[in-house]
Amino acid sequence: MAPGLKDIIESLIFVSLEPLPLEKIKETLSDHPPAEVEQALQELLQSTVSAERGITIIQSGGGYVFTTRPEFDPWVRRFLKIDRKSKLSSASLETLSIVAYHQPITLSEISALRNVDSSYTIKTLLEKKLVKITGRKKSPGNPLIYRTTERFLAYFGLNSLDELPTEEEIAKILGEDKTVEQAPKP
Amino acid sequence: MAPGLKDIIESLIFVSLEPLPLEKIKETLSDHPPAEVEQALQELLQSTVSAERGITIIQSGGGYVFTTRPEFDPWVRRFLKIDRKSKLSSASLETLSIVAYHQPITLSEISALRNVDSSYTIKTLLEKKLVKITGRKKSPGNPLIYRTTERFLAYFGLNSLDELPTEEEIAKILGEDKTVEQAPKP
Amino acid sequence: METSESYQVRLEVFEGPLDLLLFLIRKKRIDIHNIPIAVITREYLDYLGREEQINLDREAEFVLMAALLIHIKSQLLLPREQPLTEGEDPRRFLVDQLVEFQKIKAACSILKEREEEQLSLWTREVLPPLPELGEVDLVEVSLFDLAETFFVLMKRKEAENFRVVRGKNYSLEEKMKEIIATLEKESVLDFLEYFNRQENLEEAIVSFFSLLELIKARLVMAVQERLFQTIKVWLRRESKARQ
Repeated sequence: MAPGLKDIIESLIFVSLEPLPLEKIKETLSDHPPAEVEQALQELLQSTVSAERGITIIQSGGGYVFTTRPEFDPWVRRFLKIDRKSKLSSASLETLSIVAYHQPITLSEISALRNVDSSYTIKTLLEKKLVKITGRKKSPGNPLIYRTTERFLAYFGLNSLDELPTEEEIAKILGEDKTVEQAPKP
Repeated sequence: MAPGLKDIIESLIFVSLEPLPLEKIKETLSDHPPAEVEQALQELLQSTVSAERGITIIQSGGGYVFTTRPEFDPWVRRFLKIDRKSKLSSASLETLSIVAYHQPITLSEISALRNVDSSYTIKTLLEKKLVKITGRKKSPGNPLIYRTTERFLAYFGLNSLDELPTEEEIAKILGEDKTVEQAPKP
Repeated sequence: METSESYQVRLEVFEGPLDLLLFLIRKKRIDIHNIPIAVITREYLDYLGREEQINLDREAEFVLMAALLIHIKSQLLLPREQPLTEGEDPRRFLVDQLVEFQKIKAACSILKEREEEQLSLWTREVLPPLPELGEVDLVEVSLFDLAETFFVLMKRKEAENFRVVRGKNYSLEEKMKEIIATLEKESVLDFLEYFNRQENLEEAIVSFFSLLELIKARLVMAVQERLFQTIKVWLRRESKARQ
């Protein structure tokens, strides 16, 4: 492996504000064999994670990005004078999951699944760039269709839509609910 | 020294929007004796510098800040260029939207609409194959006329230009909030 | 209409009718595939009466669901010659909807945990100044600064007493394109150095006016790190000039 390749990759990940995909690293380091780049990246990740320092590199949103380690959250918040990062409202989360699992989807389909008019929520999600309009459906009225964005993935620390909770995970949660509820039965 | 103090400081320097002055570190870590904080900072600096990795901490502008090591500048620059190239600038997006909605259109018509000479942005869009030249206008000077491409449609998930969002649709998505906000105004 | 306040303040209320129905089904330990419509309708209407538990912005939707429940109940009460087959069950549509919604809610609870984890990780909001590319404390220069620099330069050029080559026409438009192309390639251009590269005075003057045009059109930005230092020219990232 070329000396310093690992360090070059570290500097690239550092200057990228968004998660840096492997492809872009390879493109930038096109004068090195892709396999070498990949190996250097792996070494970098290993050494960064095992160093257990204040900052680390995580894989999220289909790329690599520097973040602080979770245990330092209280100090970071104290320093930035931020009480709490605002979370998505349950309406937003619900709408977002529907888009994630049913994409491409139209607004009226979302509203039908929730049984609730979702135009305001979808607007909020558009503004947060967690969903995007990607075209129109071939159906009467040609309604706009929505999909989740890269930012959506990064927001939940997912690398692709394949990493969304699976049927089994969902079934497990539903099953647990049942056992809890059935517990008091004689 | 409290364990992890060094790592806490590292995370603070990392998230700080500006070079982080020692005073501010002490302020955030006020439950630790200032001398300990200073010692931890020194240790952090030493270990970061001696690690000779891709990123390092320097003292600049009255505080401490993470930067990439200067010897990686050539790669960082190469990366930033690639990164920038793959994104549409807001100027390009503006020009593209004008072509999309006003096609067929000439360069001088675009420039007139944007109040800006758009020859450079149209060139970028031609390179990205999002617009194409489709002939000349039968008017003085016979200027070239531009249209969007098939790739443009694919990029935005459209089947035809008729499917571009209409003014009313955009107003409906984005405007509703405005009326709510403007309502209380005198 | 959902409003941001309504769901921030009332986190524990039922966002929509399906929320409430699911809650009742669980509370009563009802099999979602075989809902006793009469019981659930009564419970539902009960909750609707206690307004504080529902999101009032959604009142119409809650009422609509009540109407649907009553309609289903009436259908089930209709005397029939033959028992209903599964496909004809008037509850079918509602059950399908509830089953799907229940899955979404479960997925939400998993995503909520992931959100929590991610929120404790902090990334940077801005890039630190990058070496060389860094725009630390740059000041935008006025046309006056630019002109002053230019004339100082011209004097120097004259002193060099170089031969003026005639015969080539330098157009403003070509020059503007050339400057932009150079900036595209090199990202930053040193004003003095660029002028020194020009073949002759005429070309230098055309270059100067091209630069003025580009600045006027807000396509490029001229900056000076400190007064009386060389001026650097950058492409404006967002070259728009809105009125």
